[in-house]
Amino acid sequence: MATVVSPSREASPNIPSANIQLPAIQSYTQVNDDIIGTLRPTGKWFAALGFAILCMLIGATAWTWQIYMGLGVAGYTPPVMWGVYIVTFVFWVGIGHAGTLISAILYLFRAGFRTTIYRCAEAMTVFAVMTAGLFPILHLGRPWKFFYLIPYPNWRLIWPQFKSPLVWDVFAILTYLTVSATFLYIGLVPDLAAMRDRETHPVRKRLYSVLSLGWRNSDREWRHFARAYLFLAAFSTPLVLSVHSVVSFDFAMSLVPGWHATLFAPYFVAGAIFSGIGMVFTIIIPIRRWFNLKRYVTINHLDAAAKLCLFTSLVVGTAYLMEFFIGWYSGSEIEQSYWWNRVYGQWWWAAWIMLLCNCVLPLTLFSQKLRRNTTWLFILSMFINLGMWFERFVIFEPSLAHEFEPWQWTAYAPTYIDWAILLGSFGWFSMWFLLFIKNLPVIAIAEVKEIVPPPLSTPQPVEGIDVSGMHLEFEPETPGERD
Amino acid sequence: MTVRRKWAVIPGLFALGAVAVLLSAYQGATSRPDTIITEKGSWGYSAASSPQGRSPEQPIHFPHPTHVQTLGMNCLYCHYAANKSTDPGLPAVSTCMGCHLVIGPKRPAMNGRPAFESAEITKLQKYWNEKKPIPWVRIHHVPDYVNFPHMTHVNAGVTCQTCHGQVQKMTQVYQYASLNMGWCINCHVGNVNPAWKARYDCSVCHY
Amino acid sequence: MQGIVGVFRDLDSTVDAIESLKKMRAGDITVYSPAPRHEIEHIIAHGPSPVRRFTLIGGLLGATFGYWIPIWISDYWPLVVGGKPVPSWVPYTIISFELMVLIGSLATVLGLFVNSRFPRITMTVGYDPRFSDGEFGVWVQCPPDRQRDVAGALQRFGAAEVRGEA
Amino acid sequence: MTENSAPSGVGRREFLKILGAGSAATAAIGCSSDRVERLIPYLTQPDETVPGVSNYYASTCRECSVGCGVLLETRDGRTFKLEGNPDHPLNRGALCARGQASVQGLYNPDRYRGPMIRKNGKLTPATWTEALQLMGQKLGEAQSSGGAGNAVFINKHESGSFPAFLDRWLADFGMPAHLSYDALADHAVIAANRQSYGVAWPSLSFSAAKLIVSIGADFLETWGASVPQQLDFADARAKLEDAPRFVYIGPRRSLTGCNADQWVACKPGSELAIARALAGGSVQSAADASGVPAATLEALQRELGATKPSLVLAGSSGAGSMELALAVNELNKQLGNVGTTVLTDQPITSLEGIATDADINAAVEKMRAGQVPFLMVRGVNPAFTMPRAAKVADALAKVPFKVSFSSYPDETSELCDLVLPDHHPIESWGDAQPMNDVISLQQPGMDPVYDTRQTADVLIDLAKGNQRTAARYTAQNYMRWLIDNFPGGTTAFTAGLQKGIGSGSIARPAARPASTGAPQAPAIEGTNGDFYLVVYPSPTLGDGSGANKPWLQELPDPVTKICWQTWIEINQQTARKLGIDSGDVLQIKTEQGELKAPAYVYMGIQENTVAVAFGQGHSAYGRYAMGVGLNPGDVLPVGFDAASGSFAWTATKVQLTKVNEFTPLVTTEGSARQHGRGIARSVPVEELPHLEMEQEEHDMPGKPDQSYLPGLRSRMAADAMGEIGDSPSRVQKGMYDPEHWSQMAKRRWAMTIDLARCTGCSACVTACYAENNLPTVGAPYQMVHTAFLHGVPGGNILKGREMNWIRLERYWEGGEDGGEFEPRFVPMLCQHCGNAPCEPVCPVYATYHSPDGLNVQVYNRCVGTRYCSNNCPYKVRYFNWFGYGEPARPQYAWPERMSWQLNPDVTVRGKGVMEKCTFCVQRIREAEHRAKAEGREVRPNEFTTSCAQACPSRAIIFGDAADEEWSVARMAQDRRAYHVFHEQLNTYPAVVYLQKVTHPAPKAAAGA
Repeated sequence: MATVVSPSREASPNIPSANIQLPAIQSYTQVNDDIIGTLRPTGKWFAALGFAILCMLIGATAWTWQIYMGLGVAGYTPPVMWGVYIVTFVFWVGIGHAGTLISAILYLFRAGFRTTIYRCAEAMTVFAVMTAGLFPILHLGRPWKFFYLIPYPNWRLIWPQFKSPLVWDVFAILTYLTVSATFLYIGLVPDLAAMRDRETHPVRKRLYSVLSLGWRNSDREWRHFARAYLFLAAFSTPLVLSVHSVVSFDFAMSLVPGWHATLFAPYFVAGAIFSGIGMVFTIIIPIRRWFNLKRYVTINHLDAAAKLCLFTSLVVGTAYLMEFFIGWYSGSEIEQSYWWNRVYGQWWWAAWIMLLCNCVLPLTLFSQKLRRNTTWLFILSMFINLGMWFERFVIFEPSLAHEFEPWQWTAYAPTYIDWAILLGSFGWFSMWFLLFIKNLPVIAIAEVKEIVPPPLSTPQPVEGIDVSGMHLEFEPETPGERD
Repeated sequence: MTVRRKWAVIPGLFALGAVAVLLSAYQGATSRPDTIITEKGSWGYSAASSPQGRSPEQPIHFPHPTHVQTLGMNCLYCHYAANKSTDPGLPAVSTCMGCHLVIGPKRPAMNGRPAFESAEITKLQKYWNEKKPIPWVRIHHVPDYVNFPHMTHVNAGVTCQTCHGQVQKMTQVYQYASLNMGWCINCHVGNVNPAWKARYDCSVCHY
Repeated sequence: MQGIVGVFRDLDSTVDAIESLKKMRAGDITVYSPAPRHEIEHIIAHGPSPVRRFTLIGGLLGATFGYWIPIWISDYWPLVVGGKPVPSWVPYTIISFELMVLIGSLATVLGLFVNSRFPRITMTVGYDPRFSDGEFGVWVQCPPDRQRDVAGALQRFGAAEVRGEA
Repeated sequence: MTENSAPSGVGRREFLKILGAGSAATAAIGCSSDRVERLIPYLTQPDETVPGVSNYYASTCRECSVGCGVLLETRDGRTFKLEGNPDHPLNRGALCARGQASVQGLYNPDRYRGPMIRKNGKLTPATWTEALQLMGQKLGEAQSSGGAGNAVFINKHESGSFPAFLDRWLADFGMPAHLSYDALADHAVIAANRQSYGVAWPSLSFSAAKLIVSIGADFLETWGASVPQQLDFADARAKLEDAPRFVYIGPRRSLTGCNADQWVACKPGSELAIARALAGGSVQSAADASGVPAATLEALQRELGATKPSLVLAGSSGAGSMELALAVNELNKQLGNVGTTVLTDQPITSLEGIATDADINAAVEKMRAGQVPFLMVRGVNPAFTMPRAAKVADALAKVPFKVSFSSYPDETSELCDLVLPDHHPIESWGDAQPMNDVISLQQPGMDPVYDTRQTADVLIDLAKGNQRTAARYTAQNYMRWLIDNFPGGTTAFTAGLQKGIGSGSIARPAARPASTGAPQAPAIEGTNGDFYLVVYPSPTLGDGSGANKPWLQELPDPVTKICWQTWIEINQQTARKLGIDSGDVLQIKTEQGELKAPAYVYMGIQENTVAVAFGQGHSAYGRYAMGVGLNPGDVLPVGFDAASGSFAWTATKVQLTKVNEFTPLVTTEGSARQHGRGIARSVPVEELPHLEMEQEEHDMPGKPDQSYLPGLRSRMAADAMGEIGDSPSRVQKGMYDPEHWSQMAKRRWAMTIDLARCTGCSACVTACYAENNLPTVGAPYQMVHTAFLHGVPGGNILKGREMNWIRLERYWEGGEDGGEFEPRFVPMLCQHCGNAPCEPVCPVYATYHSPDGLNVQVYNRCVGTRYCSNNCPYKVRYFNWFGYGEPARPQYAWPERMSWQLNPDVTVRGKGVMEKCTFCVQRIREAEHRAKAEGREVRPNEFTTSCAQACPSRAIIFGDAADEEWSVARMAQDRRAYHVFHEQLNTYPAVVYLQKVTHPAPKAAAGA
């Protein structure tokens, strides 16, 4: 028998280590069977899609009405010039961040538990940013003039004003959308090839071949692919941090009391990742249940993600405390009065919802029992989504309502138009996501194959063949999954 | 071979996309050039400059050449306010009748041209007798948010033809310039005639 | 072009086969695998991928462009806002950064396309759908006179199927 | 992408469409929705007009009886703005809010389009021939039947030739002299003045006084000739150290009271006792009667005795007000103020000859008795201004034939059988005599908007049509009649028209004997109820005639800052006791009726008193007035001060109950407290000498140098242009370089606002609405199709969406615990910061800093991110939430003919764009163009902004701070100067405020 030189992991930085094993998966073929097998549309799925589209149409109708009548139909109450739309914008951008974190940053950090959940997360990112991108336009007084913000040679001989955080936003969001969409697509190519090779239906086969760019799993392709994938991940990592920092600049760069704080960039990024992981739970837990993918997305994966969630929650909590501390410590009456209004003013309850959902409830994740209880994780994720939406609300509205000029202090109340458009945004997001889960593999086939034991001629592992990391993060007799 | 063909396609797509974006942007940004819009098809563009080349039918087919070139009348005779007001001013019907009381529809033979009956002068007299003003159709229109003071331009020595074209040669007046912002700025910064350069601060025209 | 493709069920025998084929200088070898295996990569032993150059150049272009555009525009029609310097490079750093990431990433993708000849419409010879499923393939491009030896080698290492393609 | 939705709405160029001055044909085109833009030439060229260039016709304001001089700014056949006539001795260029809003009466969409005749029960349009023929016939009948002797003509009170002409005309038809009605006039004071001085209204010299004591006389609002009084009062206050101290005594602290240094709250009806006490009578009894601490009264008494000259004023509206007025006149005589501060030799003659309320009531009673066969009403609305208890409608029902000359469908004209709509004053000829030897001429600015006729002309035509009188009416119309009877004849008249002023005096109709037997109102103490009810005329709506003008409806009440609504003011402490909060609905009840309105908790009202403003609650009078607010007249008894015949507004106590409802107050007020943020600052007069020009302190490490560069220039902006500090070589200054050929950067437009002068009257606000095409947003019809508050008056203002580029903030200082409090007024507008926070956040350069120091807002560039507004610490940016400027939208703010008022120089903003104060940039550019055409520089103080021009306190000064020749440059150096928020935010505002100066009670008095 020929001996095979034992490969070293250093030699191949492009292949992520897999430190969470999938004991239930035995062969490559099984992976294809299981994952591509989930793609058969069902009646339930059509129902869900229909509902999502309905919600979206409600939002679209509201928007049409708003464009025709003017922004006045929304609940704006000067000086609260930025209302629910901007809140929702930041909410969705934040959601996106967890996706990139899991798919890119954890990739660089070789966190193996990302492998089976990153595809969903990345898709979530793309759709969330697509949703978020609507809101700045939606909130414009004259949305049809949006192109004024885009630098292009024009006959007016006048250009955007690059000192404005909003222009930074345009660049940041568009870059983020492009890059994460590319990242998602490149990761999909080998899987598309796998689907192409299984597909019998001529039209769909044709479609998949076009999408898979004629991928054929050759060693050269894998080489360039891995390299490109690595660089995209390397770009996405600072990008994801910068995008939400830029979003936070929209507020930190203004002089509104309660916004004008150096704390904002890290504060927003942490919040974003926190909210995103919440949304990942909301999405992944039902999927693994309905699609019967528990063998892939094991409880250990969720456990690891839950730890990340707990950590970011603690960061966010600290940020809240810091904000209030700054308000108190500044000694400035202006700072203190906005703070007071935030906690005891018109929207006091929103502030308490925020603290409860984002700081108190996540503390339960200190218990491993609850970390490994998918039902609880799902419920908690719902609270986190709610809490993070209200966090943005609490940061923006009370501050605007309580600025320097007491004569212009006011109260703010959204109208049903605002709510309809918020609903529409969820409909829009869900529509894309539902289309995604039934048309593209929700788990990265190729990457899973990397961590399942390769087929070998001899039953037991041959010396020198790396059957991908037997060193476990969880001792074998961890308490089992409760669901 | 097939691969090369593919290569041609990709940048082509990018280029197409870019062009589409620019075109759509121009569409919004400026008036639609080179479209002749007759009165019937036109719209009340309160916010966009009127389109270049537009040449609507007028209620009376007023021949500028006859009056300016043949008779040598000055623009300011009829557009009497152009040098003292933001509005150039339109001739009152009485101004027309000042001459056309005498010069009736019956035009005698003159240097080669046979005598004829002028339908236009008849129309004019009809308006006058009915004491109705003539509903001229506006051709040159800058948006409402643009303040164009005629007198400062005229007094600065900018000729009427600079913006309105050779009206004295137009049997039917059409819009000569594009009237879009770049066109204004280009002259204000002195590219057309250094002597004409003027303040190019936004608030000079937009308020 | 013509050659021999061998279909393998196991990773180790694939690796062995490649090794021996390289020894016998059988010709240009292409390995198809359902997932990237660094064992194979190690055996094939190509140099580092040139994609990184695309990335570098793209990133640099983006960064420069991101500074140049706003500065040029500020001086093109100087308007003072909030008493800030007309061309103020600090905020423009953000533009520069974003464009670096954007153009850098797109260049990376371009690099991937160029280097692995994407997109490709016609499946090249020697490919088999099983390679995206569970099995490994070894495609050896070699003149007819050597095909016999190569086929022999492949079979010797336990290829489930060996076929010549032309 | 279409541009058709850029800020457009009604364009300036709508005016070009309607060049042809006012002929019906062109008017039709002007309002046509024809998509083809038409250019309509004149038929015949009017000689004195140039299209696009304004003409100013001097005329006279007829909104109240006083008769200020105005200039009608007219262009292309449209009068679109009223400004005070600077040459007029009475108002010296100033004009109050109601005067400015007169133009909205002219173009009011609800005006009568033509004569109306009542056919089977309802008024139906008719032609003038029909109408006049009917009128002539009825007149004939009246003459022949002898009923003419009992006919009644109630005319809006006005001075000048018309009253005499009218009486003569009536006489010719055998009718008694007309009744000249003014619901706002203080008849008691007039009667008392006639008795004491022989004139109805001596002019008052506040600046000559050292102490002003006003016992309920609101001389800054509706009491007498408000504009001239305010001018003089402001001049007095501007004397700082030598300024008079001002004490206001009354149950309610009105706007005038808010300008007082001290407010003494007394029970209604106890004013007389106080006046007696001040005159040296028993302090104790006064104290008992009024609930004022005896010490306060003693101190006042002493101070009044010690300070000479002083000025004591009385304005009362209850039983026994004549007595009070007489007592005060006596007091003035005794203090030797007559001749020094009370100038009986220069009376306001326009207040002569007003019929008392009792006279009107007597006439109404006659009608009720069925003795009046023929009634004519012009310009007044007794059915609204008289209390419901007077049952005017029933009385009118008894009159066989009623003619109204009203221009608007008001409560009275709705009851009439024939409506012969009068011209609006801006369309009419006339004259007024505000002062001796001053004739203020009134000429039309434009052709009539609708098919109306001036009443005087109608009367002449009728007289001509009647064989008995025809011979005596030769003048072809009233204008000719005026000229013929004008002192000095045609030449003097035409000469006078140039300035709007002629000299000489006009024959006044003989004073008619005051009617007797008016029901004497009982003393208010006697009435039953638990709260005194004070009903006061609204400073903005006057006697309710302003209610159909959206500018006035939208103008917040200067004290309570409430608009589009009626509210009940109740004392803070009392409210606390009763658990009442602002907005809780209260019900007040009398024998006459009840009234349910939200409470406004106010420190400035006596604790046993509630107050309601009069002027709202119309049941007719057009879309802006109908169904808005309530009429306190519904709960008032019919009672008079028999001695003077003045109606007792403050006549009764009421039962007050808290209803379990809540109605939010339509107010523009956020927080009435400054929270120590130094927005409105004041300084006690004794500290004035130590006051230093605001010094920027550098105590904090790293704190930037916040001092201004010469000419109010911003350090930062200059730095940005590399003017100071190390100028980076590559910085491109462009037009910001003072040496640049455009010369723009040489100027820095700026404004000073003297809070010592400002009285908070809000005339500047309306002036801004008029000049800058600001939409009104509160009308009920504008609230349909919105997602909230469907059809609620002022709904948009509940949402804080008022569009007032300049607003008057009214802050309270102190008084939280019911003690003394100081009101402070501060006009807040765009500060045009040199270092504006709003600019750098705009992504599209829609707002930026222009070289001449303006913070420019380019509407057509704005995409509506509203970031600028978030970032504006002064909150002076306003957003077009709806298409207020787009005729197609239900929120359109200028329904048909209202749009003719739009200023052709200012873009009408469409929906979705931000707007704000521009420092009247259109006036700046217009002046620059004029100067350029004349080949010169803009002269110092050559022009000013609309607000500064209108301000009746002369508190606002505008100009170029970089040029010492302009007075603003000097004012900015004043020791009282300060800038709002500059220390905290480093914004370098171009608006400089001068601190208010307060005059606390003298120490001795305080000690007592």
